[in-house]
Amino acid sequence: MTFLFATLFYISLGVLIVGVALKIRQYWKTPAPLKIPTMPAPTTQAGVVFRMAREVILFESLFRSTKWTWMFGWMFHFGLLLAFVRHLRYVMSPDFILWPLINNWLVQFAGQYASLMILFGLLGLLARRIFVDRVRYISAPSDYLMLILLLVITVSGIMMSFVTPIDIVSLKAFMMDLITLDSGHELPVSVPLVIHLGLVALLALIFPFSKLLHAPGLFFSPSRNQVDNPRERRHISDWAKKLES
Amino acid sequence: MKPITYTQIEGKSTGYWALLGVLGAMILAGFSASMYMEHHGHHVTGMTNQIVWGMPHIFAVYLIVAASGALNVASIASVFSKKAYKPLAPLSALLSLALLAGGLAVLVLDLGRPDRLIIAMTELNLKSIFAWNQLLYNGFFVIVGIYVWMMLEKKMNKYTRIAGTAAFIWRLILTTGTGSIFGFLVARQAYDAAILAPMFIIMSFSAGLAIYILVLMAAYKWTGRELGDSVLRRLKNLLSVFVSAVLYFVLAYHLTNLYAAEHHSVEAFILLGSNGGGQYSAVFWWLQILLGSVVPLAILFTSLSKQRLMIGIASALVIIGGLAQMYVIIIGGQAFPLEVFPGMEVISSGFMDGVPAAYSASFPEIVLGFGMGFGVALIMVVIGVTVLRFLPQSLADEVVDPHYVAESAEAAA
Amino acid sequence: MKTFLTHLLIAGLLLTGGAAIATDVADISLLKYPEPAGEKCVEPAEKMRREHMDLIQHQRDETMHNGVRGITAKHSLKGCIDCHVGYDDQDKAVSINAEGQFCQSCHNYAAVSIDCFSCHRTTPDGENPMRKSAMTNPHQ
Amino acid sequence: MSENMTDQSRRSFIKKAATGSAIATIAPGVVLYNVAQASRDPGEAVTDKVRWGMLIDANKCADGCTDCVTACHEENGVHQLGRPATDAQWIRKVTLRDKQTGKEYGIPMLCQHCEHPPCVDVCPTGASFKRADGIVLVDKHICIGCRYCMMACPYKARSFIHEDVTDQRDHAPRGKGTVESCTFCVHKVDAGEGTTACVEACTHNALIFGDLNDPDSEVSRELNNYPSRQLRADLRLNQGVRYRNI
Repeated sequence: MTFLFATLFYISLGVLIVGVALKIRQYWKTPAPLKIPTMPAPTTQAGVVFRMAREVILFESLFRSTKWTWMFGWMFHFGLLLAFVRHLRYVMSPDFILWPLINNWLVQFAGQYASLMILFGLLGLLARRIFVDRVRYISAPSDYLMLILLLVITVSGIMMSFVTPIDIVSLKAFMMDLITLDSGHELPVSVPLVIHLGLVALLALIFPFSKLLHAPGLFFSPSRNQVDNPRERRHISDWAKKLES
Repeated sequence: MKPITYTQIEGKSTGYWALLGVLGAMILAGFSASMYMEHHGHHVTGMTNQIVWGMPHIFAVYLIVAASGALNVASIASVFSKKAYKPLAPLSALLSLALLAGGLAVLVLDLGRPDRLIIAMTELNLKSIFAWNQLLYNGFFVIVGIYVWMMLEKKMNKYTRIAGTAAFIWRLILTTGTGSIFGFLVARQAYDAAILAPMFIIMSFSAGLAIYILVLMAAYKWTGRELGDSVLRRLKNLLSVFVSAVLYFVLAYHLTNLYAAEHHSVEAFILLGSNGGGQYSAVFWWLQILLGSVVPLAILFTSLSKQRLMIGIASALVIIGGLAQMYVIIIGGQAFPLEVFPGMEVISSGFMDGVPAAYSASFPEIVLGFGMGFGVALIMVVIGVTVLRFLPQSLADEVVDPHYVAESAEAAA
Repeated sequence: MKTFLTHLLIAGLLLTGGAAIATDVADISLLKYPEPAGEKCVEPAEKMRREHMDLIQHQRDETMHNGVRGITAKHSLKGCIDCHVGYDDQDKAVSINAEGQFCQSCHNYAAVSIDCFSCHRTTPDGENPMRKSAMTNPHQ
Repeated sequence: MSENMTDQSRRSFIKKAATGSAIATIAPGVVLYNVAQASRDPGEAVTDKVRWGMLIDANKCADGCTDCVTACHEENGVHQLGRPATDAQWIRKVTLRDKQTGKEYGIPMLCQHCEHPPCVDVCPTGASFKRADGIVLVDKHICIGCRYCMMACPYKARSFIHEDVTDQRDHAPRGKGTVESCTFCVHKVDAGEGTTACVEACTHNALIFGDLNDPDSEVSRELNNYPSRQLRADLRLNQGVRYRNI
C-alpha cells in the first residue's frame, strides 16, 4: 500500500505539474485579437491588477450575477484555502522557517472547521445543478463528477478529523519521505485515508484535463486581464503585428 | 407615490474609503485589546471577582438589545403594513443583523476562553437562559437573513409579510431572553425582577431606533441622496414615544422596589448614592435620566426637532442615555453588596462582603466594547449598502409619503 | 511499547535525515523524548496514537462526574505524566509539554496544540509512584 | 508485571495517605465510622445515596483564626497574588455583627453545595454541575469563562481565574479564563477519606463534614439534635453547608 501510494503520488503530481504547465503555455500563446475587457473596466494596469484581485478573492463578477451561486462557490473556495493551509503541516518540517505559521492553534482550528464550509458549499453547488432547471440542462456528467469527487474527498477528510482519528504522525512521516525522496515509513492505512488520498491523486490526475483549469485560466481571460485603453494605445496581437509589418 | 428604486451606494469616494478605514481601525483596536486581555488575563481590566461583567458587557448587551430594536422599522412596514415605512425596511433589517454581530463579537472576545466558542455551541444546558439566548441569536441571523432575502429579491416579495412577522415575533422573544439574563438572577437585589424582560424590550425600541435614525441620516447625507422631512418626522415622533415608554418602565421598576422593604437599600444605593453608590446615582440621574431621556424628549416634543441637527443630537443623546442605563443596571447591580447575611452587619471579610464593589473601567475594556462593537456593526452596514440594494434611491417626501399629494394640496389651499 | 518506541526512534532518525535534506538544518530533537518509565502502555501503542485523546476525555468525564479516580482511573492524564515525564540533570521533573518532552515532541511534529496544560500541572505532583519501579536511567 | 507493581505501589501510597488522614481526624471521634459508612468501591460511580454536607459552628470558630483558609488554599494549590479583588478564594473568613444585639460571629464562607444550585441552572454549557453525591463542581474542560455562574451565586463563592496559573496540584487543575470554587475536597472524598482539608485543619472543631443522608453520621446527628440555619434560606436552595449559633 505504501509503495502503491508513493508511486501514485509521484505520477499524479507529475501529471498535474506538467499538464497545468502545458495548459498555461497554451493559454499564454492563445492570441487575443481584440480589446474586449468587460465594462466598466479599469483604465490602468494597476486597476486591472486590483480588479483581478477582487475577482480572485471575492469572486466579484459572480456576486453580481447570481448571489446563491456566489455564496456556495465562495464558501467552498475559501474553505478549501483554509483547509489547504491546515494540510501544509504534513509536508513541512518543524524546523522550517514558516512552521510557526502552520503550527498554530488558530490556523489549525480554522482549517478543521473550514471543512464544514467546504461541505456546505459543495452541497449547495450540487443542489444547484440538480434543482435549477436551466443549470441542470447544461450540466454534463463531468460537472457532477467533479462535485462528487470533491464531496467524497471532503467527507472522508471530515471523518478523519472528527470521527475516526488516524495516526497523523505516521502519515506525516510517510509524506515527509515522499518529499525528501526517502523511504521507510509505512502509510498508516485506514479506509477513509485510502479514499481521501486516492481521490486526491485522481483529482490531480484529471485536473489538467478538466474544468478545474478555471483556476489558472481566470488570469488569462481577456475580458478580465485587459486594460481599457484602446484609444490611447492600439491593440494588436502578436500574429497581427507580423502581418502589419 | 412613485415606485421606489433601491440601489447600492457607489462606494468609490475618498470619504467612503476613509470611513471604512476608521471602522477598520476601530475593529483592529478592539481586537488588539481583546488579545491583550487574553494574553495577560482579565486582571488587566477593571473586572474583579465581584464585578464579573464590565464595560464589554455594557456595549455587548446594549448592541444586542439595539439589534432587535433596529428591526422595528421593518416590522412596522411588514407586520403592521404601514406604507410609509416600507422603503426604510431593508436598511432596518441590515442594521439589526449588523448590531447583533457587533454585540456578539464583543461578548465572545470578553469570554475567559473565547477559543472555546465551538464548545459554547455544542454543549448546551437547556436550563440556562444563556444557552437559550445563543439559540435565539443564531435563529435571529437565519430568520432576519431570510427576511432580507424576501425583501431584496423581487419574486420573493410576496413572502415578505410572513418572514417579517416571524422575525418580529423572534425579536420579541430574543429581547425577552436578553432581559431575563438579569431577570432570572434571584440572588442579586437589583435584578430578580420579571419587569426586566419587558423593560428590555422597550429599551430595545428606543436604542434601535436612535441608532437607525443616525445611520439613515448619515447614509443619505454622505451619499447625497434625498431624505425628506416626512420620514424623519415619523421616526422622531416614534422615538419620543419610545423614550417616554422607557422612562415609564424605569419608574415602574423603581416604584415596585421601593415598596418592598428588602429592596430599600439597593434603591437608596442607585437612586440616592448612599452606601457608596455615588457614581451609579450620578450616572443614573445625570446621564440616563437628564441627558439621555429628558433633554431628548424636550427636543423631540418641541419645535426644536424641526431642525435635522437637533433630531440627530436627540438620537445621539438617547444612545448615551441607553448606555448609561446599561451601566447602572449591569455595573450598579453587581456593585451593590450581596445580602448574604440578612440582619447582620459585616465587620470584616476576606473577600469584601457587605461593602460595594469598586469598579473602574480600564482602557482596553472600553476599546474592546466600543471599537469592536460599533466597528463591526457599522462596517457591516457600510459594506452591506455597497454590495446590495438596501437603500432607496430617494426618500424625498413625494416618493415616500402616501399623504404627500393631499398635504401639499392642503398647503396650497 | 519497545516496538512502538523503536519505530518512533527510527522514524525520528530517518526524519532527521529527511529534514536535513529538506531544510539544510539537522533537527536532532525531532520525535525524541525521554524513555517512559513503565514497560507497557495501558493500551497498544497503535491505539494510543490514534485515540489517546478520546481515552483521556472519557476518563476525565468518569473522574469529574462519577468520582472514579486513583488506581481505578486507567486512562488518567496523571498516569500519562507519571510514566512519560522526563528528568533533568538535577533529577528534577521536566514539564511534559516542554521542548523535546513526550507530549510536545509529537504534538509539535503534527502541529496539534495541547489544551490540557493550561489547567493541568505538567509534572508529577510530589512523589512519582512510577519513578522508582521501572526507570533504569533517570538522566535522559 | 510492571503494571502490577505500579498498581501496588499506588495502592500502598493511597492506603498510607488514607490512614494518615484517618488518624488526623480521629479527634472528633465518630469520623472513622463515617468513613466506613460512606466509602464505596473506588471503581464505582458516585450515587445519590450519599449527600455530602458540612456543619459550621459559629460559637466554636475562633476569632482571628484562618487555619481553614490556609489549609484549603494549600491543599488545592490556590496561590494568592496579593490582589484580593481578583485572587481566587475558595473559602474566606467573615466576621459579622448582629445589628440588633451587637453580638459578633466569625464564620468561614465557602461554596454552599446547594441542592438546587443557581450556578448550575444558569451555566450555558453545563460546565457547572452537581455530582450525584451533592458536590457542586466546575468542569473546566467545557467552561468558557462567561462568568454567569458568578452573577448567579448568592454567596460569592466562585472565583474567575484572572491570570496564568502554574504549579497546580494534580488533583485540582486550575487555569486562566475559567471559573472555580470549593470542591469539598472531592479528591479526598473519592479516596474514601470522608473529610476535607478545612475540617482537618480546624483545631476548634468548628467544622463537621459528613454524609447528610446517613442518619448516624456525626453531621446528621448534630443537625438533628440542635438548631442550625442556612444562609439565604429564603432562596430555598437547600444548601449542603449549614451554620449553627448565628
